[in-house]
Amino acid sequence: MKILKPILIIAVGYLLLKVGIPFVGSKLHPGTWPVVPTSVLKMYMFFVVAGTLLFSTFSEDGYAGIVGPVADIYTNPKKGLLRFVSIMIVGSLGAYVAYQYVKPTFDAPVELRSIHPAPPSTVKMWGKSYSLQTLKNPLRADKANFAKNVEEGGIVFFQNCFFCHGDRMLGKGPFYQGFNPMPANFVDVGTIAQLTESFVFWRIGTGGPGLPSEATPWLSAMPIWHHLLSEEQIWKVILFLYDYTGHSPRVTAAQAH
Amino acid sequence: MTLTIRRSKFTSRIIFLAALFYVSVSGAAMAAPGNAENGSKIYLKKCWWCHGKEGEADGPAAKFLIPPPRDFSMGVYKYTTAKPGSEVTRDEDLFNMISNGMPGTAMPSWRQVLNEQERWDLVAFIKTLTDMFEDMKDPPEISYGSKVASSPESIEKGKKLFKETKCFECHGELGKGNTMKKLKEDSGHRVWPRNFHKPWTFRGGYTPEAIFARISNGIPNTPMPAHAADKTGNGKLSVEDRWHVVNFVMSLADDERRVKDGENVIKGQQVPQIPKDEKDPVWDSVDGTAFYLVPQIIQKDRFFIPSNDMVYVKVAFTADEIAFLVEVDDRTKSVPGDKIVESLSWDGLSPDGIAVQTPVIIPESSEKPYFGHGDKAHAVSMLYWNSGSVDKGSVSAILTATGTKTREPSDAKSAGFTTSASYDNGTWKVMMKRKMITPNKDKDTQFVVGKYIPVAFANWDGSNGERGSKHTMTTWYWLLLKPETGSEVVAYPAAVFLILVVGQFAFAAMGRRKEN
Amino acid sequence: MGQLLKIVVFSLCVVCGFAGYTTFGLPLIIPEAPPVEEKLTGEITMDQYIALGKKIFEGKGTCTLCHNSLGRAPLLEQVAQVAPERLKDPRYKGKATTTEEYIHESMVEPSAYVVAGFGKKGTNDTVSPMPNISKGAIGLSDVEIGAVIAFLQDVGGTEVTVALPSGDAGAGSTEEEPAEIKVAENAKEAFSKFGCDTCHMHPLIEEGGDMGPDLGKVGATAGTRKEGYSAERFIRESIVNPNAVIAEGFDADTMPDDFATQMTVSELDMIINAILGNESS
Amino acid sequence: MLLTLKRAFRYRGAAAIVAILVAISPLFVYAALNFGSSSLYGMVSATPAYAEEAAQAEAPAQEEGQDGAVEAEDPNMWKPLPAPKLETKDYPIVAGINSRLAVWFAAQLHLFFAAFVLGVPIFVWVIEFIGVVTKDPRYDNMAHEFMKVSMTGFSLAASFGGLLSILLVVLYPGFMQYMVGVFGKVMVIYALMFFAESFFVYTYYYGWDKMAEGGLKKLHLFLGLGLNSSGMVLMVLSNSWASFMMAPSGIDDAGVFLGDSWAAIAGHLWNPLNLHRFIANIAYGGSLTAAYAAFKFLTTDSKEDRAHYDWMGYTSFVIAMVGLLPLPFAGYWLTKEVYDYSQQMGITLMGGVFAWLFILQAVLIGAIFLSANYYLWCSLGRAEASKRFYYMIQPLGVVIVIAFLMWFTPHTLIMTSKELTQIGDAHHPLLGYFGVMAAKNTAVNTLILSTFLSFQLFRRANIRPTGDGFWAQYGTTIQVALYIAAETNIISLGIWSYFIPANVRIGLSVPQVSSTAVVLILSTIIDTLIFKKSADIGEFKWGHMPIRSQYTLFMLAVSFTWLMGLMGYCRSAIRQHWHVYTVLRDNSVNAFTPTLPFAAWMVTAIVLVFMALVFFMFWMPILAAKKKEAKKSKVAGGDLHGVIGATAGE
Repeated sequence: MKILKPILIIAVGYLLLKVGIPFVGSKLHPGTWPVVPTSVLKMYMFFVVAGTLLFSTFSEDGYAGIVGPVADIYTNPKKGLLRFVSIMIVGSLGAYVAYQYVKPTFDAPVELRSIHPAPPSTVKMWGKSYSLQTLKNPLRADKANFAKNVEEGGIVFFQNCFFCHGDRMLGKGPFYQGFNPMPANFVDVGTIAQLTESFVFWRIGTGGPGLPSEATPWLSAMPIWHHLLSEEQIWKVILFLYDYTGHSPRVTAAQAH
Repeated sequence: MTLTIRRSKFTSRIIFLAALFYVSVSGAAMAAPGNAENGSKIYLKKCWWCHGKEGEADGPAAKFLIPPPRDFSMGVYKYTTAKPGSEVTRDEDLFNMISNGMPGTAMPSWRQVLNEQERWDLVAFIKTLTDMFEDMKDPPEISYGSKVASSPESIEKGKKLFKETKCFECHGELGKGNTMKKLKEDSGHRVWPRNFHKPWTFRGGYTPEAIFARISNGIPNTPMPAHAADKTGNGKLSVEDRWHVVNFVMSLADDERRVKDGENVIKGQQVPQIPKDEKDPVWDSVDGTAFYLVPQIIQKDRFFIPSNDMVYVKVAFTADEIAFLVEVDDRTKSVPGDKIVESLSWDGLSPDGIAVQTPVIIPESSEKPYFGHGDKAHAVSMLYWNSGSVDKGSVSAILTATGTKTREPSDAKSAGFTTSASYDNGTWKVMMKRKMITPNKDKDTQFVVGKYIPVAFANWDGSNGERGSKHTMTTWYWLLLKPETGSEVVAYPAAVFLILVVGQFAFAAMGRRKEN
Repeated sequence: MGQLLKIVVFSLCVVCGFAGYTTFGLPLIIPEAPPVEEKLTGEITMDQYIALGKKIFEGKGTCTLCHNSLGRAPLLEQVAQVAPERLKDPRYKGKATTTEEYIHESMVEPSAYVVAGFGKKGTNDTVSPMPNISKGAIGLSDVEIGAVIAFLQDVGGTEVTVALPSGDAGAGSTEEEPAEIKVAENAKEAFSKFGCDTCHMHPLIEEGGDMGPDLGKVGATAGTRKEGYSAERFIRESIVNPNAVIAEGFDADTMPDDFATQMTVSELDMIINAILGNESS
Repeated sequence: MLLTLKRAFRYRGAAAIVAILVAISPLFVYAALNFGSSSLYGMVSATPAYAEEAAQAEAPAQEEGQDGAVEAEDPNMWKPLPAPKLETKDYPIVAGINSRLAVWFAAQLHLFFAAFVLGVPIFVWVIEFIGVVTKDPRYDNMAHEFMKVSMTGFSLAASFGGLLSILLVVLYPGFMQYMVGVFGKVMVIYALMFFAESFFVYTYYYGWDKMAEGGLKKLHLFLGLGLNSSGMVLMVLSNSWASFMMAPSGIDDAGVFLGDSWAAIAGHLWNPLNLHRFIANIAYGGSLTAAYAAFKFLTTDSKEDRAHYDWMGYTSFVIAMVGLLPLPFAGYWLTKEVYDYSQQMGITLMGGVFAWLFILQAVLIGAIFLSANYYLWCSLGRAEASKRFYYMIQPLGVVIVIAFLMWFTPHTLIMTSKELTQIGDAHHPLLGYFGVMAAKNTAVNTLILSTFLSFQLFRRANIRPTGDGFWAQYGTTIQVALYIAAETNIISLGIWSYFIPANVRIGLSVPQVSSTAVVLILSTIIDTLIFKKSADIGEFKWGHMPIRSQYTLFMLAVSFTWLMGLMGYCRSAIRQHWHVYTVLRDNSVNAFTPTLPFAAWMVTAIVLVFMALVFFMFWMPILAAKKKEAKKSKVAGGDLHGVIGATAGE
């Protein structure tokens, strides 16, 4: 029964994605069960099935081994009952899938937000214009006062930002649970480690309402910090964030010059 | 012969397991002596921001936190499992607090960030910040005696003891923390008693043992007294009694009103008759959803020290009307003019308030109004109620806002807007009722069945100094007024089934013809 | 044929599969509509106001005639930053106390502070050659002056303190602004349009400057200045290519050399005629 | 194949000419421009402002009978105009056509055909050259047939090009006026080059049979060279307009042309675009001719024809793969330059509105790789002896699928709120790692290595080394070691790059790519060493391919076409509402950025039209051939076995 092997491979693949990944993930982040989101899982499975079928049917033997039994069920006059049953099973499966799509649910609609949306070329804060393309953190060059600036940045952080982003910088401050999107996790390699300081400056300065629409500005609870902090304070916080997490900011060619 | 061999194998396995257990336990014990010097380095990177460089609870963040960070220079710890009467807490307690954090406070769990040795290093360093530990040996653990399993009788006994010991004076008749006293910590900071219906907010953990230790040792530095009986046993609780109280407290947990992960849609339910008030039994048949409340820390004036943490909402509707039932656990019924509540309140007394916010135009795409009061292009409609005052009674209004500063009333009468509210033992229940469709289409939300309607809430606890921009709130969640299930639930699957079955039979027939 | 049909159907399925996946399998992001371009009507934003200031600075205000890299007048990119120092300078004679007031003052009362080296000749930097730009040929309105100040503050990287004009004023001035630069109808208009009055004197100019030769007098001698050139040709050349012949006592590179691209033929002719003394009105 | 190449080296002279001509084609443009600047000057130079006014019947000046304009002898006296500020009314609406979509349609179809007819002659010429070197008529025939297929493409490309320029002039006059102001000279050269190309293409194709022998054949080869060179120049010139629109150069902030055409051409993105399109054209041409061969394979009953078209399909397939493998890296270069040019544009491209487009692209490329591998695996069936490799296919497939899953894992995961809370973070602790560039680089290198391994397995399907030389004994072991070392290197670099700053991380893709390249090159060389002396084991039968394998060739061609259309939309749409980025704004009513599904269906519609035309294109030579059927002497078929040695290893 050559057909069993691909079925087995697909089943193992499914289990790995459904249980294996969350299991490993739960070891990395205790207390969570990081499932593969359904949207991704569907695509994964599509290609697992497609790939398995491909490498099982490249040879004539393999092809016959898989198509043969299926064709047999549909055409062998001796297998009338089996044919009937399998046709019913396939039909019921289809009906089940259709039902999943039309059944009434209270699942919230899926909303997508772009985590790193495109920044504008210039941004206005404190009545001034900043060109994000070339903007650099002016305090980074000040090596003599670096430690002092970092500490002052930390104080700004703990008096303003920490309530959401948390003292572990994991985006889990005392009030994080009430917010969606969750506050940014700065330790993660996917956030500030990917960004230039000018990008971070823009995100802090203009907050949630300053986001373009693909990043759902109506949901973000990030305050418009240039209403509450000074330019220098924001640059200090940025120094602190990179220093505390050990990440270094990205530098574009325009900024390097 | 075989039998003995098997047995000896079994014994050796037991011995092996025991040895393993011993090694791991003693390993943990051996890890205990931390390196204070290394601890100091970690402290100055991660901890001082709240606890202060010298451990005097005066870090930059400290003034924004209630409960305040622990003052290590005092050496007094609130959550201790040391034997009653000990002058200091156990190292293990310090270690556990660092490892697990304290729910409901700004202290997080450091397990993910610091390894075990580092946490012990911190314990060692923290102990050097006071002279309390200098001549003290690590005190012995409290004796838990023989634990009494929970049973209706035990709970009943616990309830009786709860009354006799006058726990209700602070924790309220039903244990919701609706105090009759104004409570302070020794440091002068305000403190509210725990609400036993939400044991997941217990700072020292939610296990019978932890609660037992709390009852026994009290919470040092706060009005919570120790209840462990001394040798004479007068006026205090015996070990067994304490277990009864533990069982009683544990029995109060109300998981129904706990925020459930990922549940962010209010299940609006169609009812034959709109409930007439917040106590209408119709509400019992409607599912509720709980959401976290967070303080308004986004715009001036920012607010950091909330007392209410959660809102529980039910929505019922008929063809014409819609009713929101909003429940908030609030320790005080703040109605200005009420002398008793005025004496309990912090930072003056203003009315308690609740607001429900929905967009005026229900969005078709993901674009919504800004969650805080909408924005210029997207107005929001708010159903607002507050407890008013003793003289004038409660206040209610429908408002339309396009930003925090642009808020104007809409016509409540033509919208058929009414409210009714009651306060019972630590919980406000407020019902707001409105017509589904109102004449003011550009000011009021027109509720539609079957659409996902963004919804958000705000709450003011008047005795906690909450007024104006100082309040708690939620971001956008959803309200779905559940439509009656239509025929498509049957029709589509049936059609798919038919197509597949007929198609397959046709395919089979074709295949056979080919073969022939 | 059967094979061909199969291939066509197969290809069709593949393409439609891709498009279907795009439509149903990926989240839909609706790109933002193009940003609205500055339309100066009624309410305007500070950005638009600053943009207007830039437009005036480079166009109608004729500021760049002198405030450019040729060193005819101080560069203004940094003016907002240095203003506080200037206010403290003992040579300062005005009444301004803030940057905004200072810039405003230097536009309407240029001699209140003269940057060292940029004064009228012989006045020891006490009198500025700059005209009052709220009067005369340039004649900016208050709203327009405000826009220029906002622009200068923005360029200087300092806070823009200018208040936005109230709706009516903003709309009124800005609507006429683009139409402002129109072809001069007579020599007098032409003189003021191209700012000749800033440096030159002429009977048609009410209050001229003295950084360049007196145009009332050059007509008489123009025909003799250059071998083989008629008076008319010489003046034409002097306007189109000012550095060809430099009059005694004046510096080269002072007069802008781009009038050729700015003047219409008729304007050029009118000016030449006026200098030649052929036009008297 | 390598042996063929070795023989080719004897024709060093000819090879050098090719190399030099390809290399100097940009220089040629440069020279032509300088030539143009003196002779074409008068044709397109902008008019001085005041002279223009004089021409517009400036009343007083003319009345006085004066020639108002000062003689325009001094070139420094005129200045070109800045970019116009177009308004909605400046865009004519002709017959209610949506001008955006009309131009999109024409441009994309033009590009499809143009890419095809630029790509095909490149390898036609190479195959013809191999034919001359090996003196094997089958190569010459195949090259001729490829050319035959693409001939209809030439006129279609030209027709759509004409349609495109008419549409642009009619529907976007303001924009075209500005572009002519900057590129006027270049456009004239372009037109001239087009005549050159037409000349070469017709002489090359129609002179094929007449110039078959001796010195004439060399002349014919030279014509082919001319065809490719002029095609190359045409491509780089039109690329310069496209790259100018994205990253303008040679103009000032206001869009005033500074007078140096070369500066306008050699913009920031010009060369990355040139390389990307050059490689893609080869791959694209290969995939379409493969589809042609598959089409013929499926529609013929003759065994000999099947063998011929199987071989032709295989060759085209290999050509497509040779283009496809380096394509991702050319794409990286282009993207990197986009980032360097403008961070805003870069993030719009990768993280903003278009972020999902790259997931879609990943899915398509994955589909292409999967089909390619499947074709190679099916190819094993041509040789009985290949069964000894079958055991490797399944693990190889698993690796490819896993690498592919990593490759298209999106950075932003779509999750329901329940999943979000289960995961506990917006970033997934495992899948989050797959969303970033480090994982993508690792995955794509692994994909390429696996595909190449499939290819190498096929090459040795029915041969074994003979003799006891060092390479025959240990060569395979060394190859295995190479693969393992490279893959280890790729994976460990991929993992390491999570622990280092982003700036350094970007640089790590270079050693990863180098690992892949080293395997590709060394392993090929070792192969020739191993099989210096080899013997056939079992039979090798061209035409012995299952029907389903031919469908993968269609899958390849269709996916490639669709992908090209999609990326064309992407490259063009990141300018958003600009004709020329930051300089000339698109103020027409159609200045919207289409959504992805909209673009997808638009591309689908265009591809369907294209495919209809392609089937027509395939049909034409068949029609022509049917008439000649009777006279035709059969060259195809016969003993094809010798050919295997040339293409499938020796």
